[in-house]
Amino acid sequence: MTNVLSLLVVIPLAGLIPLFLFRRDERAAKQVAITTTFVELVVSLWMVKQFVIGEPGFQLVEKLEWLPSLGISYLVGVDGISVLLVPMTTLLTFIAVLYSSGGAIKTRIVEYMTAFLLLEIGMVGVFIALDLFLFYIFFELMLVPMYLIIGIWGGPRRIYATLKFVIFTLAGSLLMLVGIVAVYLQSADASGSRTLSLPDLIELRGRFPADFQFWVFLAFALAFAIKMPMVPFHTWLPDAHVEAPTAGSIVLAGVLLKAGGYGFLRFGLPLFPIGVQAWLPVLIVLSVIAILYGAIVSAVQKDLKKLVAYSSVAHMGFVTLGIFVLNLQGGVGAVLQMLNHGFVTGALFLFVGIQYEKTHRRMIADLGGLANMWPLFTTFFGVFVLASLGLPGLNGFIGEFLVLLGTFKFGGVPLGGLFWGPLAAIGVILAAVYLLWMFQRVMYGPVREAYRALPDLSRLEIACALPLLLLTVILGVVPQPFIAYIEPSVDRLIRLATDPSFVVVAFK
Amino acid sequence: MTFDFVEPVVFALLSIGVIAGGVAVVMLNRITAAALLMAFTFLCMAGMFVLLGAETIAAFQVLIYVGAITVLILYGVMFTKFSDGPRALFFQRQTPLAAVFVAAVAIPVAIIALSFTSAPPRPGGGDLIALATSVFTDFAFPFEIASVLLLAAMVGAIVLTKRDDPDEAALRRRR
Amino acid sequence: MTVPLGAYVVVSVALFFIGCAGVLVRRNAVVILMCVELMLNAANLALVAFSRKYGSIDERGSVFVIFVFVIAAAEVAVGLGIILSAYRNRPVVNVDEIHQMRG
Amino acid sequence: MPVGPFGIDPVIWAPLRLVVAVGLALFLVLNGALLQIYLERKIQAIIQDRLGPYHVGPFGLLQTFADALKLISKEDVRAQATDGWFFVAAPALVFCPMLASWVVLPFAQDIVGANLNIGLLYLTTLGSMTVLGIVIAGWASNNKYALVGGLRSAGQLISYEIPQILALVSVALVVGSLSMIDITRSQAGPFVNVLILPFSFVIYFIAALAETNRTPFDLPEAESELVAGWLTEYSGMRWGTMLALSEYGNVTVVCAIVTTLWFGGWQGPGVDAIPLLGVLWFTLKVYAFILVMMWIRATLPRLRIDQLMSFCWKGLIPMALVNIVVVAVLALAFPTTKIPIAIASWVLLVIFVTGIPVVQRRRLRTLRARARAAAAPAVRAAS
Amino acid sequence: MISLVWLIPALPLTAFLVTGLFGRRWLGHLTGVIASAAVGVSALLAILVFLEVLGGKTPTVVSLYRWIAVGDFSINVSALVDPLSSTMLLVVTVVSFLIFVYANGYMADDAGFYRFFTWLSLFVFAMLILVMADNYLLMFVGWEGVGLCSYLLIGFWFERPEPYYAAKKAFVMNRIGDWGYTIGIITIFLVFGSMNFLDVFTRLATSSMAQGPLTLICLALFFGATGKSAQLPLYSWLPDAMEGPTPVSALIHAATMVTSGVYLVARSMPLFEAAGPSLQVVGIVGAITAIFAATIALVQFDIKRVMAYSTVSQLGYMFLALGVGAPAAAIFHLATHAFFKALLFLGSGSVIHGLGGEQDMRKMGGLRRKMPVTFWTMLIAGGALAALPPLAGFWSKDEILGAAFTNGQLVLYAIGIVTAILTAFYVTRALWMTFYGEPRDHHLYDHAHESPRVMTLPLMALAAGSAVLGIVIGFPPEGGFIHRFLAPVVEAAGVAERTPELATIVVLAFVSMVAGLIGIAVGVSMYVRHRPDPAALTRAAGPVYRVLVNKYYVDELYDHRFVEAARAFAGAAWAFDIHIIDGLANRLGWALAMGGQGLRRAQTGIVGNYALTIVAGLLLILVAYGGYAAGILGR
Repeated sequence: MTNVLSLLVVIPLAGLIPLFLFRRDERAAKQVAITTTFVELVVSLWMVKQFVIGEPGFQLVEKLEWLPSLGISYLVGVDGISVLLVPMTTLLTFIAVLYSSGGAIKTRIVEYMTAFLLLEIGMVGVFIALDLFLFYIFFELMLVPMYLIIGIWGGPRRIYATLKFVIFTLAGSLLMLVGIVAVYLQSADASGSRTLSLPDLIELRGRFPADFQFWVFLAFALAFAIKMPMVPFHTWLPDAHVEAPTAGSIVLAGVLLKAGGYGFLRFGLPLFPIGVQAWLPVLIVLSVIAILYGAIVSAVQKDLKKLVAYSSVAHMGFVTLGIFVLNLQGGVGAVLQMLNHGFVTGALFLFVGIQYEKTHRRMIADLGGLANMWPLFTTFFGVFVLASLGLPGLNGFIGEFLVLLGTFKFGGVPLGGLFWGPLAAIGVILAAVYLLWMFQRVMYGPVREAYRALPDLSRLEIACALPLLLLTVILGVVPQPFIAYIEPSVDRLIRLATDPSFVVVAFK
Repeated sequence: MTFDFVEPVVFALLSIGVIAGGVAVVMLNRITAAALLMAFTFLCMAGMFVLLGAETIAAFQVLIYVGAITVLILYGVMFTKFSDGPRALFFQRQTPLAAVFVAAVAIPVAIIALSFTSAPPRPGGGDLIALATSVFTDFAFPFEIASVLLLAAMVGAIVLTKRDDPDEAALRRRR
Repeated sequence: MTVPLGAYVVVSVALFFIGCAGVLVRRNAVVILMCVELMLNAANLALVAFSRKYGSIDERGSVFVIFVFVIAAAEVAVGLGIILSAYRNRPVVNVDEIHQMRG
Repeated sequence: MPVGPFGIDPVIWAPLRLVVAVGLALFLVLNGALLQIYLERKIQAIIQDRLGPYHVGPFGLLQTFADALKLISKEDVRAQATDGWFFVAAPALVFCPMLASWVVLPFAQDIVGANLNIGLLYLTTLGSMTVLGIVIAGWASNNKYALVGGLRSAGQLISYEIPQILALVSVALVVGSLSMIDITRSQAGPFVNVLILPFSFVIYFIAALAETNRTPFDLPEAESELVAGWLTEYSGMRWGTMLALSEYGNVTVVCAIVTTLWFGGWQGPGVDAIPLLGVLWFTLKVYAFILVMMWIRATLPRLRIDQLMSFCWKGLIPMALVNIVVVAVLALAFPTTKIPIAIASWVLLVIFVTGIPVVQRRRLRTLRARARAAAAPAVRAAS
Repeated sequence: MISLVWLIPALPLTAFLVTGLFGRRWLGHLTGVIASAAVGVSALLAILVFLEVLGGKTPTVVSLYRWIAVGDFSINVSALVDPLSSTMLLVVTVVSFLIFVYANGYMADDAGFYRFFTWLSLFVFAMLILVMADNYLLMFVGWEGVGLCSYLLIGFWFERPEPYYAAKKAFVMNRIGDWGYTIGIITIFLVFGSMNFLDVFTRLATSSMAQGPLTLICLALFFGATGKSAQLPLYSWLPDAMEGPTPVSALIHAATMVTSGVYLVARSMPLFEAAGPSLQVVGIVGAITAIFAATIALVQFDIKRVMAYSTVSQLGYMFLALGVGAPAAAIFHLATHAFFKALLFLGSGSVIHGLGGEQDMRKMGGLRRKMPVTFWTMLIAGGALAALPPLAGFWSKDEILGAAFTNGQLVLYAIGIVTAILTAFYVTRALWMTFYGEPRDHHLYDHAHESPRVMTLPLMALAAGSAVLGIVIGFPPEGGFIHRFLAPVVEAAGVAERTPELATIVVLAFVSMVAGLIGIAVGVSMYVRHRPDPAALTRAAGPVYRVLVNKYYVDELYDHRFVEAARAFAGAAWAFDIHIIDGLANRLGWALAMGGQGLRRAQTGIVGNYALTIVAGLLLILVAYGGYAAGILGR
């Protein structure tokens, strides 16, 4: 069974059919959506099982001529990086749908679930697409349902937020489209035949002159930087998160942001080594700024969701930093950090959402003393907060530590790793500061009468949170199995990025 | 004896008809008259097609323009209580500008047109077969597209003119 | 055949610009529609004439005439539909008075 | 010297043929009109168990001549408010296309105005032009009945053109030509088209009834509702031309088309021997159909306008489309034999004929239900 | 046996899981028993391990599994069992066990009973990881783990604000230290290409390293240590940490966690030896902290705070010892201090418990009749703290001072002596105010009662420890068992302590003893004879006193100046974010909208105009075409 990847794309589509048939019946719609996403999750795990560890190249590749005249093909495959990101996506989507089915969403449930299934297609597609054009399509496909999810089921200022989100992202991705076209035109070989398939382009990248790489990489980088988001393109994120419904925030933070980092790894590094070298200083400085800046700003947030949002700006800063120090530890750390951030921040948003569902307050000042009433909630939430501030033994630490290690190792560029490393490390302290501050003000203190009667976590909510909790601990205690997947591919990417003359045969 | 004089004469008559009809359409204030004269123009045009040996086109011309479009327009005329503004419709603001532009475009084009002096070849046994062949072979796809377009137009027209439910009408009135 | 191609083209040009002038100066929506029809017809004439001259084997030009017919029919149908609904909205057909779409 | 038809030199025959054809056409139309009016009244009278005209001439044969004379001698009345020369032009606009359509109708072997290779198209074209005249008439005679009548008939004609043309096309598909002559020739022998395409024939005939404003589709001049519809303001010879000539002329044309397309035109016993016999056959067939039409008129009641439209758009047009698709597919599938087409067409015909009552009954049931629903509250209030 | 060393942390971990999962619903007060039992068993195991190591076992690495391996960076989860770690294991587990038992009584009627033991077991687990780890990264896990637990336990009573503010303060300050730690270990990896203790030290011994990186490493590590062990400048969280339950203060903030900094430095002694100046820094910081905290302890009235500051100052002693290159002495003092300071805390805990939560010494007095066991045990512990021979504290402290002296650090030595005097004084003061004199608050006094047996038994055990431990493992001075035992580890770098001749030893011992006695004498004279009268003295030394009472205003400095500044800065950053960055984005949109407004005028809505425009366009095209044809416009 080699076309499991296409299966991953098809399943949500197939799920849309019963959803359409049962569009009158909301309970049925919920069940359909849950089943579909669950099947998707199972299939993705099965895909992981088929993956051969230790092979740097793309696996489970499928190629279908799509627009041969334009050298565009339906080309999908996974390597050690995406093979982990895909299950993460499916898991988070499943959890998001599961949670939304619990009454968090009151209106237009069928449309909501439809949007989520479409979103899942887009997200999975982004991680498996190996054709630039295909990638672009999925990249945009992610945008639309999220636009709706925020814009329809969001908070009071949802329109503003969703417009901002869309405009920012669209601006970036259009630049990327320009870049893709440029790559396409540049990829003409002697016989004038052009292609957009990544493996071929990696082999052809010798044809990309320096200045070309400089500009095209900039185009791509802007798209991804906005998606990540890197400072200073991050301002859409807090608004979007604050207004988005809980499940939307989970997926937005958990998966959509990863698309940026993934794009850097998948397309930025291998295709434009020279461009990467050229922009390296900027990107690294921006990353470090993001780490510190995000942390500092989130320290003064009054709104829980905003706080978490800014914190994820900081965390994504670690990702970019790890990517662009261009060494093995940094790269692996970055990928791990993506996974961790997916699980942990997803979980944080989940819990903020649960909390909001119960208390209908999101301002930190209005909250407090929840710990007495909700021991379970406090435990879960606490674990995720700790993971998010990078407590060793939980997953957050592994990624951040590896990134720091890479940063220290990283030489050259303005002041070298021994300057940027400690700076980035300060971010970890700050994380402790603002997260604990938030935690204690929300959880500790005397019980508020208003909240005394509120129930602790329901079964459904536990079911949503438990997998994330387990992953958080497992990733922290035994990360090696995961690293085994990631390392070879990252190694290859790093070599591709650092040595423009290095050529690989893409498929194994 | 030769009948060669026939054709130029016919052509002359037809072109007079066409142009006169056109001018009338533009000038006349009575829209029904305009419509009728438009039909007349179309008929003359059909005649020209026949002269060019394109009977099929001519037939379609009559069928569609005279039989359908003119009637439709008459419908329009009859449904709308037409009051064509002030009598002297030629003295609206942009008329002079329009005149200038039109003249500026028309004259050079006409000059260019006159440069085609050679006569078209004599038609051979009607254009039906050739037309049909090329429509259903090379132009099959545009033809389908055209049919889809027609369908869309039909639906659109129906939707546009359909008497909408009272509350919506009321809503519009409130606006 | 003794009538030169130019003659046909000139006629078509004339008709075209007559229609054009009509579109520009008339205010009655229906009349404007008619003028547009005239212009389309002029185009048809030119097409047929040229196809007769250059494409007499396969009536390439005439094929386009057929498409023009389609366009014309669709245009009239929709145009009248619009005029009628606009008229139902406000009883005027004077296009100068119908400028709700003014920016 | 070369021998053309009837052993006449073609050079002479060419103009002669035109003369003959047009002569015949005028004869058929003008006398036809008179004759048909007479027949109409007489047959209706018989069917309705009356005498009909019998004073003037033997069996009142000269009645219509008398009427014609009256019409001609009548004063030409034009109401004040009528719209200038439209009012005058309208009759011509109705009359000319009718007359023009005779050009392509073959009375007999070689007796035809012009053997256009797009004859059918030409006919439909002219048919469509009639509408213009009627609308103008309705408009010009500044009279609400007339206007409504005109609009009605315009709508009706435009609508019914569609099934009509589709039916014609099916014939063209089978025969493979648009020229009337070819079509007629293709039906040599007993197997006339009606055996192959009965369904398209039925469709065409029904549509033709509507096209010619005959009952049960004579709404535009429905006396009971619209006085005389778009004819209200007309009198004298204008009325004569318009109603008498054009109407009956159209009827004749339609019947001629039916004859030519489905019933082998001029062909009949002995035609090969004496070509002129074709004219006789042709005329006989034509009049047979005219009689059928009169019979229908005498028997069927008039439809309501919405019924008329819905019958066309929901009944005829879909069936015609189905028919044409079926015919086309079969014609492609079996290029050699026509038998499958025939079978399919008969089947369709049966379905259609049996289908109408079913549909009708369903419509009636729904209508009654609606009525009951409407009545119900009142009842409850009463009780 | 050593192969089973992982059982030692495994047991508390299981206890943590069991109590955490089932504690609230089902176990109830069983949680305490379970946890204590688990820790007790691991204490037994620790003893076995210790004995085995004692039996001359070479340092062994018990590897569990591969944790992280990326490229040339590879870390295992494995334990290093050598004298040092086994000693620590012993101390940690034994003291923990006693405190667990004690806590069973102390926390008996607290709502969060199960929570307490859950977290306490987790703490023990983390502490054991810290102690056992064979590489810096795994150690860091324990390091952070204990920090977390101290956070949780300080904030145990989180309904009141003070505890959780203290908790956050503790954690954040630890985090600041950890920053240094992180930098340190990563630099270690960069320099040595590994984080395993043994690899690092062998590489260090074999190859010659540049001075710079080593110094950086050591300073960074030491910075981390100051965070964890409450040295200057990161000490101020420890006193606040007293907001936690007393057993916590005893276990975490006296016996075990706070000493982990000492353990770290001792563990990486070879590095420090190699990087001379950093060792100097350690010594100086230690000494300053010692005297600094001691002076503050002089004037505190909250009994637990007194103990806290004394802890800080004792830790200072330990760092002093490390600084003068006497790690063995440091560990020795660590061990003894673990016992007597834990005892002091538990004692004061039992006092507080007896007085129903009262912590202010000014309200106590004359309690020795009410709670004799507590009194006697605390008296022993106090003696040990005041370094009275033959109690444990005497030997260890004497060794430290001796080492300072013999290594020529005379200044440090002097500071040590002074601190010793101060220590003796404030311990006397504390004990006196608590147990002697007339009861100052009769209401409290009447309700005072001796703690239950479950609490007093641990006290006695600890008292025994604090009494004899020193002489058992620390005699003779400079050559005691502990030295011989630890020597192979801490002197791996080959820098042997110079053992002076007996005369000096005796003299030094005498001096430190005298110091202690002086302190006690002053204390007694002041608080028994009122000569000089404390109150009078306070008035006399007005400003100095105020400075001391206000702890040198350090907290004010940190809490207000630093925190306020940071918050203001963050606020500014946020404003920047909203108004500049986001503002720019919105301005852009606004500008576009305005442009659209402007262009809107072009749309007159009049068809004629549009048509005219089209024709104009036609004209343009024509012109262009004409020009093109005429070749005016280039082709």
